[in-house]
Amino acid sequence: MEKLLEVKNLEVGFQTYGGYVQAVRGVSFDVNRGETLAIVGESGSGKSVTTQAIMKLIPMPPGEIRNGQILLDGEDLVPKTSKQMEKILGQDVSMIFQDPMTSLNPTMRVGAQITEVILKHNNVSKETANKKAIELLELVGIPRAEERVRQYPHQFSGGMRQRVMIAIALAANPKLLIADEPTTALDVTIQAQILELMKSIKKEVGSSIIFITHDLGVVANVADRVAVMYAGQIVEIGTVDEIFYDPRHPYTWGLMASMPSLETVDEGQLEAIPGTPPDLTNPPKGDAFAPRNPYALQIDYEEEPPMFQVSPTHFAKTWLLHPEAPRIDPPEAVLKNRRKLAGTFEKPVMVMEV
Amino acid sequence: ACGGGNGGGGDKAGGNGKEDNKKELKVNIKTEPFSMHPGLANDSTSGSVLRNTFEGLTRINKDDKPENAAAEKVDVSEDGKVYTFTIRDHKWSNGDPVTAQDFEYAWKWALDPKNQSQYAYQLYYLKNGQAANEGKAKIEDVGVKAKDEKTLEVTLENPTPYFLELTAFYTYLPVNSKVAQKNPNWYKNAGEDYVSNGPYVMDQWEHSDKIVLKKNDQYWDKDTVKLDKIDMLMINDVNTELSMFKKGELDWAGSPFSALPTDAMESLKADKTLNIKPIAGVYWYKFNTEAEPLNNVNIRKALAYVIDRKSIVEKISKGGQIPAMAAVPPSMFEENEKGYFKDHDVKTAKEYLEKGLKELGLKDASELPEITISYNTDEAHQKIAQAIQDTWKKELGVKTKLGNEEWAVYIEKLHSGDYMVGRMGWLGDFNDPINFLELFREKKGGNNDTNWENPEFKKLLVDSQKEMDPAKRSQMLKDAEKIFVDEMPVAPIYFYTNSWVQRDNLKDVVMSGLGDVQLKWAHFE
Amino acid sequence: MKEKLIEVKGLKQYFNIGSPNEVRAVDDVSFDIYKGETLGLVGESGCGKSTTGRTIIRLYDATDGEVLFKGEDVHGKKSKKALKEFNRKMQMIFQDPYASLNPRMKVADIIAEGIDIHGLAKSKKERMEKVYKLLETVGLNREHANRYPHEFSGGQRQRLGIARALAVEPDFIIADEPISALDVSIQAQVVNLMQQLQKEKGLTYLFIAHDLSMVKYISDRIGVMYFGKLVELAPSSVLYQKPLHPYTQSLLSAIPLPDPDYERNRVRKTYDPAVHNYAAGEEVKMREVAPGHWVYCSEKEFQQHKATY
Amino acid sequence: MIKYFGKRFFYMFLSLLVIITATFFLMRLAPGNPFTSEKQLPPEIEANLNAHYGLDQPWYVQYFDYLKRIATWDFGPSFKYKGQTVNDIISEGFPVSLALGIEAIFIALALGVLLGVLAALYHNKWQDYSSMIFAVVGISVPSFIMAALLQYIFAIKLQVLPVARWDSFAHTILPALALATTPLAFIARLTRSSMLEVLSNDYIKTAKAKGLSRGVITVKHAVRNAMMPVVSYLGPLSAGIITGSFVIEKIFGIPGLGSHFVTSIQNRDYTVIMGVTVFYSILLLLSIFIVDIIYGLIDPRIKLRAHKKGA
Amino acid sequence: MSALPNKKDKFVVVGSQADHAEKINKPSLSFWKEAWLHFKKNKLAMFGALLLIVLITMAAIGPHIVKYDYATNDLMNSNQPPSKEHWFGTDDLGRDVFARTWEGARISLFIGIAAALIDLAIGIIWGGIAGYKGGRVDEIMMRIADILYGIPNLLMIIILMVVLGQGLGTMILAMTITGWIGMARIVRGQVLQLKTQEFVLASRTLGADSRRILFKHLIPNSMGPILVTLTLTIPTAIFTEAFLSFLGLGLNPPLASWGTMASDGLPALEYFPWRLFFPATFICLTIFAFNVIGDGLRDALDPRLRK
Ligand SMILES: Nc1ncnc2c1ncn2[C@@H]1O[C@H](COP(=O)(O)OP(=O)(O)OP(=O)(O)O)[C@@H](O)[C@H]1O
Ligand SMILES: Nc1ncnc2c1ncn2[C@@H]1O[C@H](COP(=O)(O)OP(=O)(O)OP(=O)(O)O)[C@@H](O)[C@H]1O
Ligand SMILES: [Mg+2]
Ligand SMILES: [Mg+2]
Repeated sequence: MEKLLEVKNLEVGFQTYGGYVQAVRGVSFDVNRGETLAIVGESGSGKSVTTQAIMKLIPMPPGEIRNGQILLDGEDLVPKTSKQMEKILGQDVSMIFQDPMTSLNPTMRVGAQITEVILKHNNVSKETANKKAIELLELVGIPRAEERVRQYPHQFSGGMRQRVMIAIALAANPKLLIADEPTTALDVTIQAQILELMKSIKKEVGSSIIFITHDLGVVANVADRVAVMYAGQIVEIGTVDEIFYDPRHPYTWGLMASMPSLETVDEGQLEAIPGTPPDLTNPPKGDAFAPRNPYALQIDYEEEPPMFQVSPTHFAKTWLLHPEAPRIDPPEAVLKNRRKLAGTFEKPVMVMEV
Repeated sequence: ACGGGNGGGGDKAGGNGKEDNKKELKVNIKTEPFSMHPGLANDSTSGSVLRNTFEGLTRINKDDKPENAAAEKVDVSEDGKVYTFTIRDHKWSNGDPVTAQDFEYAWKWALDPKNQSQYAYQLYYLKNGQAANEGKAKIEDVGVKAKDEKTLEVTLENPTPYFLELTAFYTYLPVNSKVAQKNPNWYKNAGEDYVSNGPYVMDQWEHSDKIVLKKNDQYWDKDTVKLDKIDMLMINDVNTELSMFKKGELDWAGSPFSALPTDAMESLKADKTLNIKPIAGVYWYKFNTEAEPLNNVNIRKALAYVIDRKSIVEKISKGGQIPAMAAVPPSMFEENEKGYFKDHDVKTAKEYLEKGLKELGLKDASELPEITISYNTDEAHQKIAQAIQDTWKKELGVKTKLGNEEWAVYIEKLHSGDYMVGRMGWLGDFNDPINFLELFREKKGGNNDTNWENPEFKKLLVDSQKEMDPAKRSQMLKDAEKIFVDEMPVAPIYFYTNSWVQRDNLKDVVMSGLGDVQLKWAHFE
Repeated sequence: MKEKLIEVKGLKQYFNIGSPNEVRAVDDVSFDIYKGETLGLVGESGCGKSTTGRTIIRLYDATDGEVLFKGEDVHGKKSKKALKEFNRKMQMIFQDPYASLNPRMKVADIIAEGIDIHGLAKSKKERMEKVYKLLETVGLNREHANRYPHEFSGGQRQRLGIARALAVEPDFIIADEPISALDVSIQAQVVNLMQQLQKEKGLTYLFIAHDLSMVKYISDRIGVMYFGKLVELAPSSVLYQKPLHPYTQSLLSAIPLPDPDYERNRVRKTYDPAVHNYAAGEEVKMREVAPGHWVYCSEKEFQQHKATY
Repeated sequence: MIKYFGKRFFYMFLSLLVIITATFFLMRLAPGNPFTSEKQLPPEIEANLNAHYGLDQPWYVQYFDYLKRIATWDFGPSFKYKGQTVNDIISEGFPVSLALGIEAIFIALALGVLLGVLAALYHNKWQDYSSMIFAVVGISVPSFIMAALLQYIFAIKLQVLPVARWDSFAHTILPALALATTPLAFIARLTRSSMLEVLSNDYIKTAKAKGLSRGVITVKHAVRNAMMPVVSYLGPLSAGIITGSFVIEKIFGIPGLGSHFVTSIQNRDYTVIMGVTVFYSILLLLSIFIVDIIYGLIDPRIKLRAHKKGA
Repeated sequence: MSALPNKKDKFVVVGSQADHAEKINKPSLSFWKEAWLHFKKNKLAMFGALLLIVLITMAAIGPHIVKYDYATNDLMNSNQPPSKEHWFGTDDLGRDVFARTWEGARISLFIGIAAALIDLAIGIIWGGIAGYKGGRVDEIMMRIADILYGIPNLLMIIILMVVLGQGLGTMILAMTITGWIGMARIVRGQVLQLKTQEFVLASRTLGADSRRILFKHLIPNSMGPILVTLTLTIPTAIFTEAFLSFLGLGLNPPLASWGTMASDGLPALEYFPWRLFFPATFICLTIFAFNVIGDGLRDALDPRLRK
């Protein structure tokens, strides 16, 4: 598979009154053409910042991309000016935001908000753009699109607005679509519709998608690969099966275990992850997750773990995979689903980079 | 700053000077006149315009004396009660001849109660004038009669020695009866129906903005009139006015149309551009002679004597005003320039104070009730009040407080006697001392305000009215004034002056002793 | 039979009555809550779950119907004192942990607000003791008493909200989506705490949520709401195994589960209210298909359900 | 919609009635009367005058007579300016004030929005600081001082513009500037803060993500949405400005309506006071109404409906 | 892998540090402390605050540090330019402008603060009740405010000054008679927004009465906008006072306020500029100070802008 996006050792920080927030601390991953990468993780773990860095939408100041490369089709976006980014945004990369209620300009007709992108990136006439906008609305399943283009966002329901957002994102046939919690604000039935829509569109248009969510159910539904973030780092990344059926990082375990599944009948307690996320103004020494990790090793408190590779596609950043680490079984809830997956290495291999 | 301002003005003036005979005059009359109907006008602004657009029976000439104008000839009866005017052969601006009927019509119109003339009382000298105006007599019975086209017979209530002065006053101006009867609204705007018989006619009247006069081709003495056009602007702010003058946008700034900013006086004096002329007017402090402790004449005298008038006129009003130690302006009684007592006479004042205190049974001035000095809202009044307050406190130890009211409130307060000490300015309507004494004739007289009354004083005034010998009459009035100053129901502060600046080459603007200006003879050199 | 703590009978809550945009947020809903149980309430956004909860606790005055708490009408006329007493016995936990704590008050004052209002502490010291105890009950410590809400994480805040509710020692707690705004990893903390408290203090919960897996986990019985109406009510496992109302079925089929294989094969059912095809005049109401399993249906549907149960 | 307008007009009418009533009685409470002059009128004359203008009638008769007259848009004669009616005064003064006001509003709006937008776009940079210092200085200088200073500098010292009066376009520049300063500064600040708020909205992020240029985002997405507070400020402001400013008119000798506000009260020219007040209030109420309509035009979310009046 | 040093002993499970996990590391910052931190960063606002402190200090001590009294005339020394004797020169009655300036500062600041506080009190009560009660009550109360707002402000002030006579009290009354409306609207808007917030509902479910909710929850949380409005009301009042002085409706002399001094000095601009310069400068500086402080507060108190 061909790599569309490569993020290498990305570091993003914010200068705030409380100090310097190291929001993203050395994140590396890649996205292949036509695939969906889901990013999960706690609130504040740096999911949005990572993706906004890709689009260079981080407000600078107070933000800054301190380090790293963002290669889109081999071209580094980091040094680009905002003028140069204009050509890429909307055209090569586009984005859908969490809250459909506020992401559309309330005083502009829906149609105009779509045609705007088309006109910016394609050399077409207004009528063509209009036609395209109607087509797009039809594509995302909005009935009576010819009338709807002339309406304002407040005349649309939440789910419809999110569809409009998707239409906008798709308007210039982007290679990469970033969806930052596109369904969190919607209720389940509408969420299901939007997810289905995105999957079908991916098939049709062939874009790659980065999908941010903290709902593991959604991840299981949409993702080809999953990256788990914690405290500004990717702690585990692998295919969706690898993450769900053979997770290796204790934080991923915690996530899995804290969710009851519909089948769970037992009346026992849920496995909660105790404590609160670390303060990113001065991240703890060693493994940031250690203080909340029931399986934390002594070394976790002293040294940051390296990345270990468990399969060609599966990496995890925990000392537990070190050959010298004691063998530890994941919690019951994870064990229950664990499968032996093809391609898993005999022994994890320590790597420096993904 | 002064030099620069002057330089700017000079440049412009020079520029204007080049066109040899400039025929346009620009003055500022400050505000919209209340009315351009001679019978309705009741303010000096209206007067300033009317005086130049209409021709009365007489006109105050360059020597400050009434001379025949619309009247060619005046005959006075033996008893001084019947005046017969022969109207000059001349025309209204629309070509109609000016007739005796026009005068009769105008005066009766003003006296007719249904016409609401606020200045109708100026015509009360006519026989039955007051009665008619109050609805107690028929208008037909008023003592004015057009014997024929050219003869006007006027019968007076009393012999009035200054009647010819009065006929120059604007309430006595004629109105074209033909036009006025046809169009009762003739006076509301400039236009065809706004006809007058004076040196100029009103060409344009943009309310609250400007009035434009142009030379009247029908004027009987039109050869004397040199100016073609007079712009009378209405700019309320005196600083703006002066700035415009300095920049050459006006040819005249200051009195009588408007005023000069006091703060500018020193610099104007230094440039020697300031003109000053005493006029018939006095600025005084009225005492409410029924209010404790002002009911005591010695206290009143103490307060009056101690005032430092020289400082006030030199440092506050700055317009060359004359310290007033008498009631009647020096333009009428020359010797009043010195007055009846010494200015800022602290020693005498203290003596009077002692005496007054004793009479009141008080030991010390600090025991006197606090005196409130009232004035109507105005910077100059306020400053003078502060200065007097300061002097009273410093020299006499009298406690005072200031209270100001807006004009309409203030005047009512004064008229109703609801005050202790209050400032007032009094300007003569005609050139006669009676103007300044008459108002104190009766306690209940509308403008007395002081609650002061003196039978002797009253008798002298009443008698003077009938006295046909000017010298005797003058003496009687002087005697009255003496009583007045002795009783001190008012403390005179200063006699008014007109102060103004004008283009150097503007000549023959005639200013009467009353301070009025006539532009009939005005011209640029 | 268990003791009924709450009886909701024909509850209606309309907004903007009489105006063109009248909203029938709750439209003739009836159910009971037994002492010591947790009743879950699910449904899509805007179906009236919160309104039901808020009307029960008197934040809104019911348009119609009644709510009995221990047999006493909540909405009936009451003296101030009785009202206060009632306010003590019934409490609420809110959805948004950020909006539900007054940002200008210290944690101690937030938690003690109920204590102050009801005069439950005789001295300052006793008040603080209570606050400390409550903080410890919800797994926080005394030092937190002097801090401000914004210094806490979402999960901690939600626990503060619980502590505040517990301060007046209520019998019944309405939890309006207490975990929807929280991270998955934190949700469990709160749910665990709520369950633990229920056991310890014998609390009764009305648990509102749209995350069905969590609802199922915590509830004894579940009610499903659709457009202001309760359409199905059943013990939780029964509801998941035998959903009868088509809307319940659709809702269940829409929930994504954290299992990729399951997700790949999931078929979503859509709900179209037209399927009922109710005839005019047909009486549609809650009927008990099986013991404890109520469905909103017509007589015809009822027979069908019974037949296939 | 019709119901909405009906209700709005009813409230406007009610407000107007209250305003008229309040002014009517306040005015009568004020000591002094229109006929006071330095030389007191004989009482008979004064009574006569009072009778002529109906001032001798009981208050309720006067009040209802006045209401009746206003209903026919007849404000009556001026008590002071003989021969002029209040309608005359308004119809002569208002066009001048209106022209000056429009010029000032134009200046204030154009420059104010420009400064505000600049400041917001360059938040916390020198552009922001200098615009805001400019704005604060504009707000800090009382208009009478500003007017006098402008006049002094440009007309007297530099001699580039006329000192005063209302003649050519050159004459309008200084007064319009003086009149515009304060609103300009207010608009700049309003624009800035509402721009900042708008810029932090998600849809601006969306627009950026579309690859739109900064200019397009600013103009098409931000400014329009940021105009709401400006529009609502503009309503009452324009009513105030187009009816003239006493200060500016006095200092620049402009024959506008503004000077009548103050002088009519000082003159106790009852009919003029009432007329000017009613006229101003109508303008004010209308402008507030128009603002609400403009609101609806700018923001399609706001529906003009009878039962939900925008706060 | 072999690069790894032997750390065998480190690879033992020690588990989580639950204690540590619930700890809040950041120092406790109250809302106001944090706001202060933000405010401090705003140089302009800090400058304004400093300026205000200086002005207030001078108002307190200024009149005492010169030997001249603000009211004593000295006609012989009128209109003296600034000198060693008279630091700010003298006015046309020879009074020391320095002494008058600081005496005027007292009055102007007093007027400003008094008017603002009265606005605050009425505004909070009116707006708070209207917003909290809502519905009919709100409609009626706001209608009344609207109508008052419709009355031309200036006209009202002038008429009041005329009816009641001039003076400090009347002036403050005249300013506040419609001045509170702005505040009431702000408070109402805030209350409307806040009253549906969950923390208010929480308080209601706890049985709190309206008073408690209004004064414990709603008003404290509206403090930001209220404070900002307050800092902007003060300059408005100072301004209005100056304007009234210009109309000749100012205070009774010899009392000095900056407004009366400035309008006194205005005609002297060309000749004795110091008479205008000092009061005008201090009016501007004060208004400037309050404005930048207000702006600073707005930024510091608005969590949205703070983020
Ligand atoms: N503009 C900013 N200024 C300062 N800090 C910021 C800014 N934006 C983000 N951060 C910080 O960066 C960190 C990561 O934030 P981010 O928004 O990426 O989290 P997230 O994983 O998307 O969380 P969520 O699930 O809540 O959206 C957080 O600690 C946040 O406080
Ligand atoms: N105070 C109110 N005034 C008018 N309408 C209201 C009010 N409160 C709620 N509604 C309406 O009542 C309906 C039900 O709202 P409710 O908040 O109970 O839904 P919900 O099921 O809790 O939804 P969510 O899952 O989004 O919280 C909605 O359509 C809502 O718009
Ligand atoms: Mg995010
Ligand atoms: Mg809800």
